Amino acid sequence: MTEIPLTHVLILSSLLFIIGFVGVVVRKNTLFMLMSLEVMLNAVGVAFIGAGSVWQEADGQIMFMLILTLAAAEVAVGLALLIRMQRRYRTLNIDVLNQMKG
Amino acid sequence: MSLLASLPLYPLLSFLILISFGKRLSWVMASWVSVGAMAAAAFCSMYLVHQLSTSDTSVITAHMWQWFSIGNAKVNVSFYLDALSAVMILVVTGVGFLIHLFAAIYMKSDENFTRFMAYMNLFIVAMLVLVLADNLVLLYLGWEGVGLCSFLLIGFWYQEKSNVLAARKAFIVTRIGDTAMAIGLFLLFKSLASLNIAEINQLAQTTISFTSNSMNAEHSDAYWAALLLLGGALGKSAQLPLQTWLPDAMAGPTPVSALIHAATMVTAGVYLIARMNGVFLMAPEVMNYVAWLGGTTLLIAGVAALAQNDIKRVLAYSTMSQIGYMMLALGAGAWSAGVFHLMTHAFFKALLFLTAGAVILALHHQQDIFKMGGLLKRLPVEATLFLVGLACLIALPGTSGFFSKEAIIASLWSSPTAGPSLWWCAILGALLTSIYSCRLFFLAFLGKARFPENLVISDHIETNKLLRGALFILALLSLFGGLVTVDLSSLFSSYKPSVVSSIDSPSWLHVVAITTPFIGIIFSWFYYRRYRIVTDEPLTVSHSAWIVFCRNGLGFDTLYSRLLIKPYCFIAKLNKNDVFDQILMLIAWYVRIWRDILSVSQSGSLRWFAAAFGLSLVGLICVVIL
Amino acid sequence: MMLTFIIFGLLLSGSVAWVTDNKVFAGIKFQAKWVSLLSVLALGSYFLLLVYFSNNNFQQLQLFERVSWISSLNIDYALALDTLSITLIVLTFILAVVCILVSWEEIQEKSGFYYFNLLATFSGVIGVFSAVDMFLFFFFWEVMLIPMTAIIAIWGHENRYFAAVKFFIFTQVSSLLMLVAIIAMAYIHQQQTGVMSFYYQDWLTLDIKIDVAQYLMLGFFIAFAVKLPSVPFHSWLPDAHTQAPTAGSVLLAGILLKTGAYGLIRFVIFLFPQASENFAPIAATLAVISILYGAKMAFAQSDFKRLVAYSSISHMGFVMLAIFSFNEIAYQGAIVTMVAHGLSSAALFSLAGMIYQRIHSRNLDDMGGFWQSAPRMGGFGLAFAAAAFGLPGLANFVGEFLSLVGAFQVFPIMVVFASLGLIGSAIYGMLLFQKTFQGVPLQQVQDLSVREFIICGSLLGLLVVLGLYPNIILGYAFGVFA
Amino acid sequence: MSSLASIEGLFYLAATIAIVASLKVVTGKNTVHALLYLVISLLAVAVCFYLMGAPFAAGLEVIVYAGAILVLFVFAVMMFGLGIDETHNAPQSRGLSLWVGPVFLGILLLIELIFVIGNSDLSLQLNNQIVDSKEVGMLLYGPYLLAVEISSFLLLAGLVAGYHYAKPDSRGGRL
Amino acid sequence: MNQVENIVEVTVFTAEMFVVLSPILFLSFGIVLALLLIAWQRSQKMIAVFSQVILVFTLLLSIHLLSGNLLSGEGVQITTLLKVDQFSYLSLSLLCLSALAVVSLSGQALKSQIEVHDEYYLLILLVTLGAAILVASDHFASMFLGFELLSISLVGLVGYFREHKYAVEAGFKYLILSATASSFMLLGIAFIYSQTGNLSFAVNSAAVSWSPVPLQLFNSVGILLFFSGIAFKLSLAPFHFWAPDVYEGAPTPITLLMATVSKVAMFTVLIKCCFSQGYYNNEYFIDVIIIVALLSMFVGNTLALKQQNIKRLIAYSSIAHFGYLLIILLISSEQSIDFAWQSALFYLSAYILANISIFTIVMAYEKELSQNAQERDVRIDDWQSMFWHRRTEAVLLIVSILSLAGIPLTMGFIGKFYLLNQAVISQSWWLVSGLVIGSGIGLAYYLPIIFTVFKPGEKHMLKSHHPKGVLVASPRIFITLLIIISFYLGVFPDSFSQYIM
Repeated sequence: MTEIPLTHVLILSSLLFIIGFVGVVVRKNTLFMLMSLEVMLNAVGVAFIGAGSVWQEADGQIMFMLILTLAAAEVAVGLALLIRMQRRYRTLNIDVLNQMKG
Repeated sequence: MSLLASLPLYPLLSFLILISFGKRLSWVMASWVSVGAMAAAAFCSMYLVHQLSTSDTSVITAHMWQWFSIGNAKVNVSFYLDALSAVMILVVTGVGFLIHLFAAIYMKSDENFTRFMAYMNLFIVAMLVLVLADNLVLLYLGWEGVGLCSFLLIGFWYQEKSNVLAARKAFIVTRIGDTAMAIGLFLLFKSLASLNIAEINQLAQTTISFTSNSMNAEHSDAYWAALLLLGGALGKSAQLPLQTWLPDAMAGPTPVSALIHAATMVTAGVYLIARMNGVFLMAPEVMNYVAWLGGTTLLIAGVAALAQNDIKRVLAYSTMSQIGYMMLALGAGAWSAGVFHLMTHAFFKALLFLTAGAVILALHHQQDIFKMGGLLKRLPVEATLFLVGLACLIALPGTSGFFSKEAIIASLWSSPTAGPSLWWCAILGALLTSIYSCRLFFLAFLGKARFPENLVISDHIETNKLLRGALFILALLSLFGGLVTVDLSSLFSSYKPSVVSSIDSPSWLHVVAITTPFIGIIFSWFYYRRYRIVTDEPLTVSHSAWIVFCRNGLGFDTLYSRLLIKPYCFIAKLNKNDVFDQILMLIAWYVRIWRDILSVSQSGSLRWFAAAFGLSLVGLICVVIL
Repeated sequence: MMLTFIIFGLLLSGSVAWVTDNKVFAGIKFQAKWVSLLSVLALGSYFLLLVYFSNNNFQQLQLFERVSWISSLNIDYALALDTLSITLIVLTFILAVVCILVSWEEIQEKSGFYYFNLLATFSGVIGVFSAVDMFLFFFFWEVMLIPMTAIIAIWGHENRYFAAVKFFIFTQVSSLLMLVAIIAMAYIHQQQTGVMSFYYQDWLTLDIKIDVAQYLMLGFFIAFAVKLPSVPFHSWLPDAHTQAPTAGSVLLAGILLKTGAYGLIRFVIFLFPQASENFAPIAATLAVISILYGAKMAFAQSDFKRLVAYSSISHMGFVMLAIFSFNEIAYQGAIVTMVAHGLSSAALFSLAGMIYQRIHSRNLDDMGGFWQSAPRMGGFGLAFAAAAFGLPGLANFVGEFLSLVGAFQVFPIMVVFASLGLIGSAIYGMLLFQKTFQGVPLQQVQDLSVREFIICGSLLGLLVVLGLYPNIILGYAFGVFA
Repeated sequence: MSSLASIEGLFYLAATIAIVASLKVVTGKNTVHALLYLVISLLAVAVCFYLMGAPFAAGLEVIVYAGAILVLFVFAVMMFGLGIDETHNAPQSRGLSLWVGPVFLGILLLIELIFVIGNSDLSLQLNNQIVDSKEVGMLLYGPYLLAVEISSFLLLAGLVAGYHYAKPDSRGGRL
Repeated sequence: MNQVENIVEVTVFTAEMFVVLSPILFLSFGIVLALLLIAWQRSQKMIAVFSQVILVFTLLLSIHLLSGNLLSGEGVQITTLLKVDQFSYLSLSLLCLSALAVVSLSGQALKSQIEVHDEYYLLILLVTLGAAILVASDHFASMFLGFELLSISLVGLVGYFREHKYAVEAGFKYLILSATASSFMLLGIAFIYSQTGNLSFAVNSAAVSWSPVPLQLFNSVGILLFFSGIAFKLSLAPFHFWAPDVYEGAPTPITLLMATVSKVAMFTVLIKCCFSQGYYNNEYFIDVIIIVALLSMFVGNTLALKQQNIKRLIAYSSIAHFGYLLIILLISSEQSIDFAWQSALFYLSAYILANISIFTIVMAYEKELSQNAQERDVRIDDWQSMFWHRRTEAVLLIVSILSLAGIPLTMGFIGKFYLLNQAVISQSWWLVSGLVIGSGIGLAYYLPIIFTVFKPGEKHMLKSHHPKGVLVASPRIFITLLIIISFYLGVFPDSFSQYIM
């Protein structure tokens, strides 16, 4: 009965997604990168929930939960690495991490 | 094994012996082997000719084995002796024998004596194969063989650069002719489906497709075939435009010049045309070309001979002009006259060369006639012999040269393919001949001795008998060789009736022809007075541009080197490292460029990687959308 | 079974030679070369006996083995012989002996592995000449390359790595094209008969639409034209020949180039008669260009081996011209030229090797006047140069003459141009001979040793015999085309 | 009717809030502020979930995402004093030049996505039948049982890896 | 309610399912046991042996299942998430083999560290589990979970030597980028789901085939996004940028792990997805595949030129190899699916074998380097004159390089031959030409390696060491075994391809 078309949900999710992606690309601070990743994942969650409610199935929500799990694991590892980096380089600037090239 | 088949074997055997034992053979051994082999060959060939003349069959053949077969046409290694080849083998073996004899003494002191004799023998083998071959491929074998031998012998003293170059030049220039000839063979085979000489001569008359020009081409196959064969002939016998190698070929030892570049090899072209008369008769235009080429060559050579200082070069140019006469004869359809002149010329030119050789030897390898003079007193015998030779060359009446040359000149006027203009050429040539002969004789033998007085004329007592023996025989031959008139007219078929014309020759021709040499002699008697009389004013070699131009063979060498050699070398050097290779290497270069570009993209910056991810997605989505 | 025995016998004896070179056998010197020489001789004679006593004339392909190999794609291990392949295999054995003899002194270190590679190459070549399953053919075609490349890369001269890579890449890429064509053929066979087949005889029965056949033929043609080589794919050859050790050059020029010609005859012509006939003018033009271009390039070189390499290009041009003129005479010429060029180029390369061993240079400017100190070598040098520019009486002349006569029936004008190659060959041949053996003697070299004399002598003997009595080959190998 | 309208209105409102908040996250200078914005956007998204008929998901979003994961962030930030983004006032990151490229790229990508979504005229409407936690549970512990197991392994992996990175350097270990 | 009903009857685990799933179950139990073991006693040797044992058993189980007739035909569906057939278990056994190799190679790489490395083995097992789930998955959810399990644990491994100078960098690069990639992939899955309303591989094909074109466009973009995630893991150009850096930064055995296990698993699941969903009918997708394949062939081969560091070189060459492998996806019809599988598996096994062999050598040299107190990667010129001093290793190296280059006598050639067959049959001439040119360029860096091995020179390495491990009873025998296998399968591929069929 609600008149929210799926396209709008998808557009919303892609908007959020792109914002997150731009964040990943543009931010030099590792912490912000991780946050942007969270934004991206969250956006995907929106899409899933929307689709799920279109098809009246719980699969969408389950996928969202799985994504949640992923997010948790990823953040755990990511933060650990970030701490490691902080210890090692005394900075979070991602651009110091470009010794390997060619 | 028939006698004919065994004919080339003697020199071949001696060649093998000499090559395999090499320096280990003493001079005596070596000369016995080689000269003995030649003697055997000469004897055997005389016997064969005797057989031929007595037996009723006009032809003796000897079939060895089948070489290979082109399609259905068989190419055999088999010999074919008729009157024409009989004359040739007589000349080759006979004169060859004498020259071997001479050479054995002449080259005695050379360290590579055996090698020299071996080459000479090998040459005789090749020459015999050439003249005896019953098919063109075998003839081509001999043809190339003599070429190779001449190359080896010109470059015999291979340590001087000039000799090496002369040898290379000789080989390559003749090779050009040979290639033309080879193409001629292809054409002949294509149109006549055979390479057997007798068959071809016979088929050429009968096959219509061969002689008639097909509608699209304006020339018949016969025309092209004859032309191409002519190319071969021109190359071998140093006619225009391939004549330039012969003068340089004088770099070889004198016997070589006598044997190869006077008596035998250079006349192979004449032999070829005479052999293939069947084909040539089918192409009158070509015969006309032959005549004209011969005529021009004899004039040019005569002019060039007038300006030479080197005794051998004079003789070389005279050889060219004499062969020009032969060509003229062939072109005029006077086959037997041409061949006759070939024979006589072989005799007296060999004589001249050998005598010159003796003189040169006596003067310790002095060849410049301006450094000779007054030798008449010093070397009377050689002088007389030389005089005899010159007499034949000038064709004073009674000498062999007289008969042959007269026969040629007589046949010219009325010939449908020659004509008066060429007759005048011949006369003019005769005039030139006598003039340069006189000049040569005056300079060399009369006048003041211009070589250092203290130079002792070396006089090998022990060998001179042999040496002079050979010369004497040659002298006799060249004096009286003209009496044995060879009439080969039975061999040669006559013109197509279409081209036969009846120009009757006026009566005064003979008078003019006979008197011409005397006019020349008288003229030069006065003109070259300075050379003749003993005076004290020094004799200077004139360096006027005209003289030098003539001396260099009328600038053909420079012309060719400008036109052909320089460009070829230039292109070759220009493209020394292979343009195709460069092009293919461009690909590698291109890939390398790409590698550098791409490796820039591997900047190692994480943010760039993420951006690249998005970028590539943008691109791919574009692909999907579009 | 016998053929397999020969192929793998070579490989096996190669490995034996390798083993014998090991420290364990350090006591005995020169094990490896003896092993390989003897085995090659033995297997060669075995092969001759095999052919001689087999009860059929090999006019048609005579099947020896056919065992299923890769059943999922219906690929067999199938070997067969006919007179053409027999001729070439015999040539291979002859040159094998030559190769081993020329490397007798030259290869001192790592000789065991060297001889292994040598013999491996031979077995690969013999496989190529006898395989009738196309996959197997390709297999051998590639296998033959690997040890060859190793020979160039390990025992070659200063610039060997580049040369080896170039050689390998050229042949590899081109042969991949061929592989694609092969697969396509098999697939077509599947479409027509329902079953995939790589068997040569099966393919002969296929009828392929001409437009498809064009492309497939091109796939084969390029591979073989690179191997032949023909302009413009030739540029690997000068480097490879120049950089390879003597035996390597002999092998390349003598045998490997022939595999290209063999492929052209057996596959391009026989499988795609129509397509290749349409293609003939282009191929013939390429051939003529190769003849002239090779001759010209040879003249420009100052490196002995490079010169000979370019001359090979020119000679193989004659073969290609002959092959593509669809004419029995020309085919005969092609075969004779193949054999003759195999012998003469082998001879010239071994001569180059001998000179290199004496003066340690391949540069013609460092040579000159060797005749004075080494007359025997000079004589042979002259003879081989003469063979190179096709002196009648030596084998090359017969081949080139027949090729040209045959081709003249079809492409008169092109043959006229091709004949200019005769002049060119004379020029570079004379250049080679005179620069090496004539002129002012720069240094004294010692004359041929007995071993070298045997090599040169036997090669020259073969050349002369074939030159004066070519029917040995003509009568035999020609049956294929009848 | 109005209520329905209000539902939609609410949805779009929440959506805008989420977008703006996430923009602030991405552009923020101060880490803590950024985190708070992230929380806000998550909450807004949770509202969207609710309106899209997924109350359970909305709850999870609030509890787990905003509650747990972000707390992890905050914890890290507090613990290691990463309060302010020191890269932000690093000289090379001054000005918009840094932003132009990526933003352009993002816009491009966005345009494409929206184009695709728009052209694909999905005539599908969300219907507000609520997919409640029971269904989710049935499905989750029915067919998706293995998924649960696997995700436990996933968490384990994250745990181990995190532990490995986070544990103090081994003394005397060379390299 | 009846929905619930059928859910219930779906969830029933039959005994058959347990049997079929046993390798994966065993693996996961093994992981739990490993945890317990660690809790009980921390001993590196023990855990190493234990994990090897687990892998061996998993391998044996899967082989046993393959030999049995349970998997014959369609394969077995296990709930909605997993579906195993012979192909998936074949690749599973390949995975176990390579994991085994990695574990046995790791032995001496870890010696350089003092602490006890139990989590290392744990993570490797987890990676293997993720890979196993991937190859077995028949559902986007399980596929995504396997994907993440793989990547998260790989992140742990990539930066494993924390103090190593590149560890953090490699770890971060891998973490961030793979997270980005997986979120893109998820977005794609969301698109697909929102259009088809189903997350299972099997069903969607119908939905796609009838859907009108604009929908298909939308769907294709979804597929593309989904594909981009996998392409990232397969490091296909243009998603390849991370690969060389991460490969270089990671510990050498882990590089091998990434080059083999993760790639093989990813490719298997890609094939599964594409074939069961019939993407080969979707012309948009075909275009994308062709472009990506061509790019990968070209970029991989080109960048590998002049590359001195072995690990980077392997990274680039593997980019190219998976570019070749994409040919598999372009099958013309359902009939050729089996043949496509066969070709893919053959090529993959050739690839795995070659990589394992190369890394065996690399480890041996790395060990010596560390003994000479040089902490750096092995460079190509370290291998100079190997052939004359360490014959067997050199031969192994040469064989595997040739196999990578696809030269006959080696497995790689047969694999390439299969691929070419595929390409010709599906008449994708672009890819054929790409393959030809690519392998042409490839030779330009494969051959120099071989030549370096042949180069004469002093043996600058003191004594030859070989990796230790349970599998490697005696290194020489192990190496010789590898040589023999690669030759044997290169000459008699039937013996293996029969087995695949």
